[in-house]
Amino acid sequence: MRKVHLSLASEYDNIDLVDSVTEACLRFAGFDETLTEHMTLAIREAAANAIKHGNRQQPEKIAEVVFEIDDETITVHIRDQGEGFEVEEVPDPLAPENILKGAGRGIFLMRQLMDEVSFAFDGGTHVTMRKERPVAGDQDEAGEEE
Amino acid sequence: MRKVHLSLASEYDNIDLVDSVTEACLRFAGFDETLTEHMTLAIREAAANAIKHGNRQQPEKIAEVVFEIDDETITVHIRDQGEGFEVEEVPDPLAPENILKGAGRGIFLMRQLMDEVSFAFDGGTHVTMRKERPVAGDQDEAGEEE
Amino acid sequence: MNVSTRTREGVTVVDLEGKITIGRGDVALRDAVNAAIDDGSRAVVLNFAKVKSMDSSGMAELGAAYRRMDDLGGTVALCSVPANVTEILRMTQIITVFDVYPDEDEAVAAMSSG
Amino acid sequence: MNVSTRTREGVTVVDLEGKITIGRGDVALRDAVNAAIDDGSRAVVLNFAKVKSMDSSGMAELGAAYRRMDDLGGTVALCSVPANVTEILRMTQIITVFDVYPDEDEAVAAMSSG
Ligand SMILES: Nc1ncnc2c1ncn2[C@@H]1O[C@H](COP(=O)(O)OP(=O)(O)O)[C@@H](O)[C@H]1O
Ligand SMILES: Nc1ncnc2c1ncn2[C@@H]1O[C@H](COP(=O)(O)OP(=O)(O)O)[C@@H](O)[C@H]1O
Repeated sequence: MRKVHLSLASEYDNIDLVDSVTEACLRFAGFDETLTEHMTLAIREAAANAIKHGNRQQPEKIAEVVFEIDDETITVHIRDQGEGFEVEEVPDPLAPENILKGAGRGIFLMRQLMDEVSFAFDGGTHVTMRKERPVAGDQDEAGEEE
Repeated sequence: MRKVHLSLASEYDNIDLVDSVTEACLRFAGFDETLTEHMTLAIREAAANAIKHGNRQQPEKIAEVVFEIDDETITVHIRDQGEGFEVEEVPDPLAPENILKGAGRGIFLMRQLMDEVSFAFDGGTHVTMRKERPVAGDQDEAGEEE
Repeated sequence: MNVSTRTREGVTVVDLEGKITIGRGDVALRDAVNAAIDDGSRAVVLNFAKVKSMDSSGMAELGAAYRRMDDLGGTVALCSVPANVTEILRMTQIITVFDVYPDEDEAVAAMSSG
Repeated sequence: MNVSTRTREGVTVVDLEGKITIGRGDVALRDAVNAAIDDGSRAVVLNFAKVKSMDSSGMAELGAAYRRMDDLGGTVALCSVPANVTEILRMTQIITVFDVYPDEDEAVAAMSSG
């Protein structure tokens, strides 16, 4: 059992801490540089949404990021204390009229960069992401290098 | 508010995750490389004691490491589910007869490398360490570099 | 994130360095492009050589910069985009609207003559 | 942690690389010194050039190695210890019991003639 649980005031600067801790967890879990960069982006997008859209940057509201590192999988939970939203209504960022706009790109990136992404709403938005860890032989080495 | 809470099965390999997450937190908090290395060692010593002496490497027992990063201070809590010990009875590792032995060196290093170290016992050992963060100007930059 | 602006042969070159991400990098990018526009520039090259990473907020600012300049009849182009950043910009397809040059010299040559 | 062992002019050189820390590095150090002793070596140089860090378990093994060899009338010395590791070894004073050489050549020269 390995769990890393961040609880953060809803300030953008704290996303740098999410980035750093994400990189630490992913290197330990044996992900290579490219995968680490991609997954760090996916997790940052969810954390940014929690702080921006969910908690509306109210610093007394807490954004949480939880890493569960099992032997085969890493699961990441991102939670806020906001009002939730309709995932189905998020625009398609690849539609020609949206390419130059912002909306939908964050969730699109999460889905592109992780194996599995799901949304739930329980007193706030709860995003769950999963990614399979690289095979065992590599993991130990990478963990040890750290 | 910034809190990073690790919950770990009592296996030595998990100390590498403690190291990585510690480095992530300390860089975010603006500590330079030397201070980061020193504090990482102090925290590793406490985590190793929690796993070895406290939880006796029983993987179902959980070792916890919690970082609280305030604007001025970083506080680290290390907790285990063991039987505790008498801090006063730990031998002095600098006594000539102890220089080549093991005992006492971990706690000695914690005290040398952190500003403040205290021990409490509440259903296990609870080590609390504190260190002042570098001045504000440097912090932001270092946090952003990450 | 550090941003600095130079002029070469009538082309505004904006050097971006670090993370173009929510809260700081995206704002710095917006401010730099807006300042160039306010100074009358209608040809801006964003030099990505030292960009480490970019998130959706950075990309949103990139799109907004393009649109603002386009409305004024000007151009925003990119140069020296690192492979990892190119990959993300391709994923979201935002890169397709920009002229992308392999290096700054080519960008400036193309835009100053254009 | 990687450990490998060579012989130079009758001196056993143990190259240590990585973290000499609880659970792996400390065990690897112990095994390497014990193997050298079992092979009949009475002069071991631990080459620290590539050691990244060390914790109290690593230092405990260092002390144990010294004692075991000392009981047999042999010597364990250190060479090429990086500044950051030297600092920690000084803090706990364990470094005071060892001969410490700036580089491997000096260590081998001193120990093969001794
Ligand atoms: N945690 C959240 N709480 C509330 N609304 C959210 C949350 N995450 C996403 N959203 C909504 O979904 C939309 C799309 O999110 P995203 O794809 O990340 O793009 P962007 O954040 O750039 O708008 C947001 O504009 C917002 O309306
Ligand atoms: N978390 C703990 N639970 C139980 N005993 C502990 C704990 N931490 C330290 N101790 C006791 O204190 C002693 C000294 O610890 P330390 O200075 O770290 O040296 P070492 O771990 O090398 O013995 C240990 O040998 C052990 O008896």
